[in-house]
Amino acid sequence: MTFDFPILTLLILLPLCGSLLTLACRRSDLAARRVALFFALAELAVCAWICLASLPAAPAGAPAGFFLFEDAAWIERFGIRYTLGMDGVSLIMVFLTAFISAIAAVVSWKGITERIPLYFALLLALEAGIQGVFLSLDLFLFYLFWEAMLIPMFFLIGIWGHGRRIYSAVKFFLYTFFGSLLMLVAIISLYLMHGAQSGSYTFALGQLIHTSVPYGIGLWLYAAFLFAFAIKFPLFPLHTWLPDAHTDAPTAGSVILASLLLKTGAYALIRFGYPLFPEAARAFTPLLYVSAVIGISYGAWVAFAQEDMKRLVAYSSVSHMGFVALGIAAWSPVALSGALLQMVNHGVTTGALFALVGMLDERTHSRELATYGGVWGKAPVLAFFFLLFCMASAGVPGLNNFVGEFLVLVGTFRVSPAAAAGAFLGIVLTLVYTVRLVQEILFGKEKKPLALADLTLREGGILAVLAVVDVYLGVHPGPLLELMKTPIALLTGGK
Amino acid sequence: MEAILFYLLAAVTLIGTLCAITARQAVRAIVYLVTSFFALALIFYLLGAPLVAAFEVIIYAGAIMVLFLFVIMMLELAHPEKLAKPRLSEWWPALILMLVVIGSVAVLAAARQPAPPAAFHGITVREFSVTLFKRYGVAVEVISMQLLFALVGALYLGRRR
Amino acid sequence: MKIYLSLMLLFPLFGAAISSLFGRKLPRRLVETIACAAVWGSFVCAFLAACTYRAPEKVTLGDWLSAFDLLAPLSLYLDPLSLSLAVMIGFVCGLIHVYSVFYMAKELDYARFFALLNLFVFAMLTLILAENLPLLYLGWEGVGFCSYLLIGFWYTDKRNADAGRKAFITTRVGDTALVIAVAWLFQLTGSLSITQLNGMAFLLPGGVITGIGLLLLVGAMGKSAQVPLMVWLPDAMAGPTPVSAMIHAATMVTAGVYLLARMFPLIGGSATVTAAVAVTGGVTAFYGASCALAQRDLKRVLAFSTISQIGYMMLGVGAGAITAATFHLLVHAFFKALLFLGAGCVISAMHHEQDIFKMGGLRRTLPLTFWCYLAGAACLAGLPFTGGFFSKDSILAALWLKGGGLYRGLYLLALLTALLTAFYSFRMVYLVFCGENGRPHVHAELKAMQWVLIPLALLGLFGGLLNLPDYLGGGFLNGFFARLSGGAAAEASHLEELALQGVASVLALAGLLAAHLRYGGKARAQRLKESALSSSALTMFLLNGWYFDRLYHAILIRPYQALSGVLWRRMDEGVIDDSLDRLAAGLGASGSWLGGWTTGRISVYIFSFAAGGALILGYLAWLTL
Amino acid sequence: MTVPLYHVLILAATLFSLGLACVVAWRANVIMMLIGIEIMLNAVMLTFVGGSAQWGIADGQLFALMLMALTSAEVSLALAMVVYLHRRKRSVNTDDFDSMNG
Repeated sequence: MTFDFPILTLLILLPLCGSLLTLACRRSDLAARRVALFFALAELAVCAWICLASLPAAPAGAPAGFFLFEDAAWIERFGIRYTLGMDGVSLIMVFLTAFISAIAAVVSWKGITERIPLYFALLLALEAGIQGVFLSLDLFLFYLFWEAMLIPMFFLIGIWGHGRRIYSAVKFFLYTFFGSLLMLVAIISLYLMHGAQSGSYTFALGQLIHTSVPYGIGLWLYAAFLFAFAIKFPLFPLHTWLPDAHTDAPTAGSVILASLLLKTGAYALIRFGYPLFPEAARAFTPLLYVSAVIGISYGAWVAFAQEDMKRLVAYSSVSHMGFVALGIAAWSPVALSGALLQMVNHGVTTGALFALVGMLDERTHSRELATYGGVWGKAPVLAFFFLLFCMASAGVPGLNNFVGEFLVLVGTFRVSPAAAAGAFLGIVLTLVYTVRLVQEILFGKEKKPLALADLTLREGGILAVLAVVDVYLGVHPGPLLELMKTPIALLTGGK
Repeated sequence: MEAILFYLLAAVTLIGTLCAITARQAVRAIVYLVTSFFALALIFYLLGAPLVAAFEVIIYAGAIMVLFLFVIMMLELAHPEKLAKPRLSEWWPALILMLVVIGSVAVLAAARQPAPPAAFHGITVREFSVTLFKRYGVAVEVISMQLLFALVGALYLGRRR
Repeated sequence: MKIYLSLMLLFPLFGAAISSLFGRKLPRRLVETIACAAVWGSFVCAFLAACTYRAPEKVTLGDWLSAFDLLAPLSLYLDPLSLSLAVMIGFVCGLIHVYSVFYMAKELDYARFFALLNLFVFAMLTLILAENLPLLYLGWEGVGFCSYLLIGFWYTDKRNADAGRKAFITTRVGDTALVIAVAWLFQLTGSLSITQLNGMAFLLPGGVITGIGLLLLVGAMGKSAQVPLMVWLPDAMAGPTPVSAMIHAATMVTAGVYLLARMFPLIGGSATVTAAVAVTGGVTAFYGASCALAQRDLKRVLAFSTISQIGYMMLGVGAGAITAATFHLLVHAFFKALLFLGAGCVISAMHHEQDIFKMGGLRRTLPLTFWCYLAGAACLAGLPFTGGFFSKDSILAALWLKGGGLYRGLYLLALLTALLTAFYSFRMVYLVFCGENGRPHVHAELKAMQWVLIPLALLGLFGGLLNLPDYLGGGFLNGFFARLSGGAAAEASHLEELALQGVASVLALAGLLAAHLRYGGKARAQRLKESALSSSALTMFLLNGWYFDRLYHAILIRPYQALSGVLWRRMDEGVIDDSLDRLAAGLGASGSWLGGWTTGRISVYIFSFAAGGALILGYLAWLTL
Repeated sequence: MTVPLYHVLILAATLFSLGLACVVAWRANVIMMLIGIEIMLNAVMLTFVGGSAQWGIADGQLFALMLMALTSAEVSLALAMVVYLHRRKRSVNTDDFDSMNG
């Protein structure tokens, strides 16, 4: 049974079409919302179908491990091809993208009151860009999507944000764009190098892998890649765009930023960085370790000092993504599984936390911790979810984050006990700031009377879905681990 | 003989120009300049370009300079007290630039001096015209268009509102 | 067996799920019934499992974590150790659930309470029954989480919530050591299964085992409130009394002891580890007992006594006497739950007054509570022939028999602690129950609550029957645990054993006598008067738990908070972000400086143009030169 | 022709730089600036003619002619503009016309 239907293209085009259609709904805001949600759900349905359909192990011409593959000539003069492929890892990320985007659409159902069609159009365009990043196997195509992703996000922050939104949007854009330009230079040099060696000028990942890069040059090229990815991650000294962007973005923007955009860096490092420059990557491993370990503790530590909920959660992202970086740096099967799992977990949990903070903000128009207190008595359902996601974020076993962190730590300890030992401190520090968050918001007495209604059905629905995913992944991560097994084995050369 | 004449004319040109650019009044400057252009026309003649020499006198010394004179008189700029003469300090950058340009060109031109032509002959008007209309026909057309545009532009700018 | 084990876990889990999800919609009686039924169902399963138990058994319920060679399925392991604890937990928790129904009768947020209580039972049983370390850790953190929320159950008071936070974070420090140990073990052996790891002890080098053992000890310190991570337990008394009884006396705090006992085949091989465990236990036992001497809050007395008693258990483990440690663990669970529940009755009757110097006269108004409480105190003090006497004595005997200077020293320390224990137990009894100046309020719930005490009192008093000394016919536990590695205790001659018990009973009676002299009869009134005055430095020292709280506050918490602010403001926003902002500002400034050349003056443009041309010319000339 | 091309070029360069100096120095008067431009253009014409004489090709002279045509167009427009600007600002000082300021 072969699949001639270009389902991967569909995954990218579906949100893009949705985006255009949403933009066309100038008359009715409700129609715009509905169209956007419809397309987001349709995307999710396609992803679900991919999961459920028993796809053949290897379609013709696909690299090992890929079960969906599309390849077409695009700009032949420069050897640029339209190559998309899906293996277990990208399926997970694509599914996460579709899921979180649908959630984001529902999250911003009420909160956005201006230029609604444009907002939802940008949201869907962003989804299309992210899907492209997760699917493309041609470096040029990848770069295209990588940059395309920035533009909607820039406008989402800049137009619908709060506070110093222009500053934050520009900061976000400049940071990531600077990194990407360095990556572009590296991509082009790699392209030229490969062309000079083999005579065929191509951007295809599958062929560029075989380029023999001199060690010294490889270091530079990998450094450029790593820099671009590390900014997205964000790794320790390159993280300062994140708190600003998160704080000033609209709720759904924060959700997508945390859940998806940060993942593209990690994903790209796994998909492109390591396979293209295995030796250089090994040389950079200590740096990555140090950065990850510092990031874990430092993010947690700084998060503790925050007064703004959103900023606190943003710094917690720095800490959590440190675990992902640690797992990738270890590059052992177990640690890498943990890193991938942690990407999903962080996406779901932190996304949920951002959504919750957004809901609180919508009700009281304050994100200061000092405003809150005793929310448990006022809004028990909200408090229940808040506690659940906080605990998930703190890595309480039985919920999802634990699984990822545990695998990362155990896997890393095997390879480099010293690096893992540094990260263990993060376990304590994470709890410290999480408990502070719970304490200040849920417990204690009301500091001043808050008009705090409990969750509406829509909000409750969002959180319930996320909570179910959280618990499910915490108790039964088997399917995900099974999906990523083959790709990881191929990547690491493990069993 | 011709050489001496050339150097004489060159001296006249340069002195005339120098006087022109340092003149106190715009009208005087124009008069000096006309003198200098006459000398230049003679140099053209010496260099075997009688046609260009003639045009130099007719168009430059005749038409263009007169145009300048008209404008100067029209704007009543002839009075010396109205002219803000450049101060000495403003001449310094100009002088430095001059030295650099002259020096560089001297060095560059000296570097590769072509051998003097074996047999020098002036270019006849016939030869000139054939080249102009045969090889550069299009350029002539373009230039004529340009003159037309200039005409229109000048009319537009000059109309009273 | 599989059905029993899975039901044992599922009952409380479902109870928790129902209470937490629908609890607020369901009628109160139903929620209470479900919660109690869940735990009793769990107990019945444990009991049936005990009846059908033949040999250690491993049951796999499903798949949890499996990534390449890392395998951590949902598998349970039933052996004498876990079985006896499971039965005890089911029974004690069941009783406490029933008690809570009455104790919390006025509480509006009953659904949350029972949901957490049930969830706790689930987590505790998971901890006990887990076959691999990650699953154990799940239970381990699960009980910590429930404890956190239950301590801060009355969250509107900031002090309660803070106490919960303190408990959660302090135990997390220990938990981290546990995770490190797990990671290390996985690195060394590639296995996470407890049974496999225990079987691999001989493969690992001694130094490594010492390291792992010490890490596990730190983990146990956190959970079991051992020095130096014990500061959270006294504060944890901020929770409702049944919670204190269940979590902070009977079950959760003994998890550390259980962990060390469980991993004993692995870590027992290292003399350093056992010595460290024993020293920790000895020091903690003494610390707890000394602090309990000066406490004024009834629940804090019990809390420090719990710390002290767990110290005894650790001593037992350190001496290699797993049976004795477990024996004491079981008996302690009964009598400490009894004491806490009794304290709950007292506090409830005294209008939530917890200061023992303000109580009195309850002997006559609450006779049932008094007698049960007395039984509990006798067990705690180790009066002869109570359960506590036999269990404590078996630990002391094991210490004595282990020999060597260190263990003999610890034995003496433990004896001193036993004396102190007897003293503060009866100090408490005298102050609370004797005298006249109490006006208790006996309500209907209180009467029901008292009945729960009776089975616990009986179990406490006759708990010794579980493991009688050899000269009285031998113990059941000894035989039961005999096949457990490390379970077989060293054999002592009957005479020696009698002598040791004699010493212990003399000390216990001496403590009783001292307490009677100081707090009994007329002296009591005198003490009450003194208590109103300012106390001595020593009393303050003991009352504040040797000022450990202040120490930690000064050396850990304050610097942490201060540094977090510094890191944020100075480091993150100051150095990292500001340098970039400065870079941006610099670029902007240079841009506008360059923009300044755009004066709009033609003369400037012309000059720049000419100068540029001249420069190019000059450069060309320079090239030719 | 007895004069070496070198000397012609030197003359042209001197003439050119005089024109340049005029343009740079006379910022206060547009008319003088335009005069400077004329001088420079004449220098260029001299170069063309000199080259034409050197190699005996008509093209150089031809370009001189074209330059002349171009100049007349330029001058007519420029002077018209000067008149126009003077009418607006009553000034011929170039520094007064700075509306292109960034």
